[in-house]
Amino acid sequence: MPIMNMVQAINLALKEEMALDDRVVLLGEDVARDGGVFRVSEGLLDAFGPERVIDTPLSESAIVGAAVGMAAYGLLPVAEIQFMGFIYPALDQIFANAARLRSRSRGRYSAPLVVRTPYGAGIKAPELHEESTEALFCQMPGIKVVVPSGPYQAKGLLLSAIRDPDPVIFLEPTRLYRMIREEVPEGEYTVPLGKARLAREGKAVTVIAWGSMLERTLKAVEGYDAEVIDLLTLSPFDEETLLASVRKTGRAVIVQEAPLTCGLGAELSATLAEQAILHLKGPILRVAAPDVPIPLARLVDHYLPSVERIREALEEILKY
Amino acid sequence: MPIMNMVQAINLALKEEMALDDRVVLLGEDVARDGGVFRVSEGLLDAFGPERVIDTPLSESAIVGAAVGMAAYGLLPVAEIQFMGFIYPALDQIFANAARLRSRSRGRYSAPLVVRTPYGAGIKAPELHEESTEALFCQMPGIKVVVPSGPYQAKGLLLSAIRDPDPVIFLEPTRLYRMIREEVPEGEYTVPLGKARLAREGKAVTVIAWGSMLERTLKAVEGYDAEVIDLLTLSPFDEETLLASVRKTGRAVIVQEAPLTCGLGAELSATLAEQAILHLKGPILRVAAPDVPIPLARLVDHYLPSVERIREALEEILKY
Amino acid sequence: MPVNVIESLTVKRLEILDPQGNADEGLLPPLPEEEIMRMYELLVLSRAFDERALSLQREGRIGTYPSILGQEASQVGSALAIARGDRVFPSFRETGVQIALGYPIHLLLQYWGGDERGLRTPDGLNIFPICVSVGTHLPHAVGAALAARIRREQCAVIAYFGDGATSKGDFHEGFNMAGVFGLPVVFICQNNQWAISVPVERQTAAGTLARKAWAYGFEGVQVDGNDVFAVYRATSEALAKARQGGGPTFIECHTYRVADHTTADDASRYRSAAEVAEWRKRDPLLRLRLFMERKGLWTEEDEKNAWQRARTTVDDAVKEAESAPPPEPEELFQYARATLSPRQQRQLKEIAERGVRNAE
Amino acid sequence: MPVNVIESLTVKRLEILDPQGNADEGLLPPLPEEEIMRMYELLVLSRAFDERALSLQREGRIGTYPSILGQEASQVGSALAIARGDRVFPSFRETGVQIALGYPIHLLLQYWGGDERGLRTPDGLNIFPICVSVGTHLPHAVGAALAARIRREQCAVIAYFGDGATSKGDFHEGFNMAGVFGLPVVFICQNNQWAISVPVERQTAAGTLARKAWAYGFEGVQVDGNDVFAVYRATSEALAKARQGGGPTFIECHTYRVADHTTADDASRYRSAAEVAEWRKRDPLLRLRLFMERKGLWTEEDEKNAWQRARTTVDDAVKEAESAPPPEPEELFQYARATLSPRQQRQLKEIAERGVRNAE
Ligand SMILES: Cc1ncc(C[n+]2csc(CCOP(=O)(O)OP(=O)(O)O)c2C)c(N)n1
Ligand SMILES: Cc1ncc(C[n+]2csc(CCOP(=O)(O)OP(=O)(O)O)c2C)c(N)n1
Ligand SMILES: [Mg+2]
Ligand SMILES: [Mg+2]
Repeated sequence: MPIMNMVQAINLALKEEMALDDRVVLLGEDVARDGGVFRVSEGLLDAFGPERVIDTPLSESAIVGAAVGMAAYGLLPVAEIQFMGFIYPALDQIFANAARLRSRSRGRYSAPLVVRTPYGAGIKAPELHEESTEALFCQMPGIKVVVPSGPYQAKGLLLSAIRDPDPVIFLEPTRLYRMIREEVPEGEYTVPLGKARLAREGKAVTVIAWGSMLERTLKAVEGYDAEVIDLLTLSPFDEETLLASVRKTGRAVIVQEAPLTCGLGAELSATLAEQAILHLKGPILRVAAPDVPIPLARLVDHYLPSVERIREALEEILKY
Repeated sequence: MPIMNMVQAINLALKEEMALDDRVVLLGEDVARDGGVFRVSEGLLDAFGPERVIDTPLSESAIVGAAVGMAAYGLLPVAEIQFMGFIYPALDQIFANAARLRSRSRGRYSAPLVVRTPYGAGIKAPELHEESTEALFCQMPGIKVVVPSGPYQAKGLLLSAIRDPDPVIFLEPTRLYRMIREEVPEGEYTVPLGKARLAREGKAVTVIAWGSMLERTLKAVEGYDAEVIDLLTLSPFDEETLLASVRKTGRAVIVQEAPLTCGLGAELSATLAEQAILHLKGPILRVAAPDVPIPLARLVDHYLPSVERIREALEEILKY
Repeated sequence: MPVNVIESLTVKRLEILDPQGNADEGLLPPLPEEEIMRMYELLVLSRAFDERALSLQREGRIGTYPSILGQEASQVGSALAIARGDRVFPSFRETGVQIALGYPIHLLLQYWGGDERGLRTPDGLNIFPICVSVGTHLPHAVGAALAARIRREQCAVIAYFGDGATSKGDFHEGFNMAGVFGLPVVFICQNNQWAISVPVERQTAAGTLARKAWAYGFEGVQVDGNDVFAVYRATSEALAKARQGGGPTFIECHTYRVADHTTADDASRYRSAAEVAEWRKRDPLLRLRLFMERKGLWTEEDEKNAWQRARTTVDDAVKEAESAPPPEPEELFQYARATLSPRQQRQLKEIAERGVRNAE
Repeated sequence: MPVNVIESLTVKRLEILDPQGNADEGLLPPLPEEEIMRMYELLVLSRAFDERALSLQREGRIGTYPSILGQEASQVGSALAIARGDRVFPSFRETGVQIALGYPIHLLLQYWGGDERGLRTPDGLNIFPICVSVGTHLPHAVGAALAARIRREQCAVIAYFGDGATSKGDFHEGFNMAGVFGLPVVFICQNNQWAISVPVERQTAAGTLARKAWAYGFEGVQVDGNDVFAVYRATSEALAKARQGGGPTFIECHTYRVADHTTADDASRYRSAAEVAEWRKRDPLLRLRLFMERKGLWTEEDEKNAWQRARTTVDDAVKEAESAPPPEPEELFQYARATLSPRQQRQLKEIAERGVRNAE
């Protein structure tokens, strides 16, 4: 089985799915000729031509808006937004339109599109290149939100996302793009949406993470009897797996890259506080970035949750 | 003391503050000639002229964007977005710019602006006229979010918001605009940002609500020994008051108009689960709308948290 | 600045039928007489619907409603140029377009009555749901046109919006993308001179809206929007050009919103009665009727009958709409997602049980 | 369609100094000789900075950097037309503007080195922080102009952006608002032909960018962006017009991005070496140097000295930037809000303590 990084795995997923289903079309800034600023769509223009791999003007709102119209009329568009910080101009199209087209048209139309975007910190880039505001999307009924944590998951989840009948926001942890290499099967396999993955079994504490925080979490739990859940789909998230694990371990730590307040960790914690509180031995801890705008490169290490901070949370919770 | 409704109280606040401080300027769609579609700015064009009460083109992004530039260069703009569902095109300006200008310029510039918008359901209006996506804003460090629950609070909070050195999103529960009438002093008084209000004292359970849900909550708790907290400022919210109350009562119910998942209720619950769990006798309950797009008028009663549903939550929590 | 002129651009205006019902025969579109009479009947039906909707609103039987009074020619004239396979993207003030295209009238009433079941376009009609968020549907139209091209479907796309919408970012991004890709889209702006209380001169400093198309590399044309022949002709030609690969066209229908913005508005707060009266004289129905009378196609009797038929049609639709059973709480969830999450399933169950309990 | 022309619009182009250094004396702006030499020195300083920044990036001493090579005349020429009280809104590729206006060079290096302390414009200079989110600063410029008018401040506002930015909704909404209110803003687009890998012909189907201004009711003019006199003259006139209440102007500087988009880009993937070579011949520095030589203002010796001075200035700035103490973790919170919330205070305390612990 070929060994590859996440960029290659995503590229492979796109290539295979485009070959399989001619409704799949890519669009975005610099995705065609240039192959995407991270080279995720490299080679696809040559393979599928300019009608299916489309360089657009610099118009995030119209990229997503056009994808809505394309999806409504028979295509399966995969739109790329160059960095997550540039998805904000498209939020209106996502929230007011993509997320509701099925509902607004009472099922006559739907928007089976994917919006892919590099996400998260740690690549030493200027402002708005390192956002992790995934929770914005998780509060919008009607869209799904997915974050792979490695190449294998990335390919399988992207195939599921493209095939999903509803809009999916597919967030690619930029820091992991070339960090992790692993075996990725060629040919078809999918990782289902809505299911978390037990990344590590344990009995003393449940640690929940996603995206690039999973990697840090796995480092941090070394030496602890910790169960680690890789969330994978953030919306709708896999309540069942979370609850089962926390009911077993009695302790929960949530690790999130985003600032603490109103991040997805809040929802996970609230869900546990609502449905598993009687099993809990202590507080539900969140390890998160502070409530400040994400800084530039030189301060980012102070900002991001570190292995050390995750360990401190483990130490603290294990006191209960 | 004059008795007035919330529309009148907000109008009064604007009028008084504009008279007091000539840096205060209103802008938005139909705010001048028409006095605003809810008549919130009625009479202000006549009082202060077209340079200070500005009808803009239909451009939400530029309304907020222009307010950023105005605020950076010496004015205190109060921008109106006609309905909360039309703030989505301005999210980029709010998230990527207003919320960060102080940080991006390392304090050289700031954005002391207010974005007012009618918010919430129950006025029988078409899609996007009844949104309650306040949590979107609460996760953005750098902006404040305020929701009055009645005329008195509305005036005092708006004055604080206009005087605040940072951007404030001021959400006006449309359903309450003309529902509640109460005494509102003329002349200056402020209600501080960041402080919740004890709307009712009690010992058996703490119920937290804001905006139009406060009114329902107060009805629902009749006959119960419930403490009711009116949050008023959603970001930064008043942790201290919440924690003190819940540590006292040992039970918490959060009532939110927005869909359950990733609403502000999640953060409140997570905060309690982190800092007060050892005082809790049972789960932290959330009463919220379901995770679906808000429907049109004929289904809205099925959608919104009702007095009955709040009571059921009280009954449930009191079993512990 | 004494320098070289490197570009010259012009904007044209099309007028065929004047307020007195005189037509420029050279420009008259080649419509059979029955088509002209059908056109008029649809104008009447649109107005009959509009009148009825306004009175239903006053009686509290539907919610807020935006009248199309005065804009019927822009709507019916353009709609009749649309072919079956074309894709239509309306804003919220296109009742006349919807009616002319055969959107069931009772569904319109259900929608304006606060029941989203009215938003489901019947199969076979390609009309997007009403778009309330001003201008956001223009990129959808562009995407639909891109899809048509990629899928080799011989159709055009048509999008409707108001003068206010021309100030929105999505207008710009959509127009620009249509221009860059040379897509088969016809953009129709009903410049009815007002966006709620903001007159078009405060919406933009451009002398015409039509000229805005040049900013995107395609042609914009102004038509007399109260002249059903001009609207029909311009739209037909633009759609034909689009279907033949000639790219997008922008049509500015110069018309007027005679009524309040919606039933929740009071236009007397911000505009003069004289201005409204002036525009009432340019009534789009009257001038077609005068034309037909002059041609011997139409009598007093025909007029009475046409109104009679229209009112009966609307009456029937009102009955149908009002006899629809109330929406069930399940309807909340039915189209939220293709498949409900476990959490949504729990919520549905709870709400459905409560509904039953309340009904008991 | 045989109809009436109701509008005719034209777009002009201004050129003064040709690639051989010949100037149209009738159009030459009335600049004293020292001013012309200062102009040239600033062009040299901008280029010296640019070269140095590129090599610092290669050495890993700063992060990703966007070169201005080839655009120096558009930047310096326009910047020199700006008066003290004017307000400047740059995008991310305006190093030449910043340098010409006196923004401290070491701060630029700190910023591109990943230290936000470089974003603090010194008091007295009215330059907004670099805007990374393409086009979002245009409405800010409009707001600043509105503020100036309301506060009766006699100044103009100038905003810079690229050809790619013309596709953004905020470009449109900002331009339109400036037109409606007739505000004192000068919009300068450096049309450097590329937005990363997208050539301007795929960015818009409009023949010029300048014509886009007509869509908003004000004038757009194209200038040869490699001609520092043309840029200077057009900008001066537009700023003067703005200050005198004449409203906005749009200036399209027709120029070229000779280098890669940024140091993270490889332009050879998407454009031909021949095209780049063609534009290298139109070097903006060279033509001013030739002009000065021809006028007897400039010698080989002057040239050497100018470069020497520029390099020394940049060297000093590099030293200053690199000797700045690293930012403290407290910096994260310092400008997050005017007053920290209790929660933020706790977070600050925790992070500061951790910082100290890690340092021990
Ligand atoms: C994005 C957005 N902002 C504001 C509104 C509120 N609103 C509804 S209609 C309207 C005016 C629209 O004017 P125009 O585009 O000219 O259409 P018309 O009403 O004249 O048909 C406004 C401001 C809205 N629906 N959407
Ligand atoms: C809203 C937004 N989308 C995408 C990007 C990524 N990006 C940075 S520069 C650039 C191209 C800008 O082109 P242009 O406006 O012509 O300016 P230039 O780089 O040529 O100076 C893109 C797409 C961004 N910074 N902001
Ligand atoms: Mg209008
Ligand atoms: Mg460019």
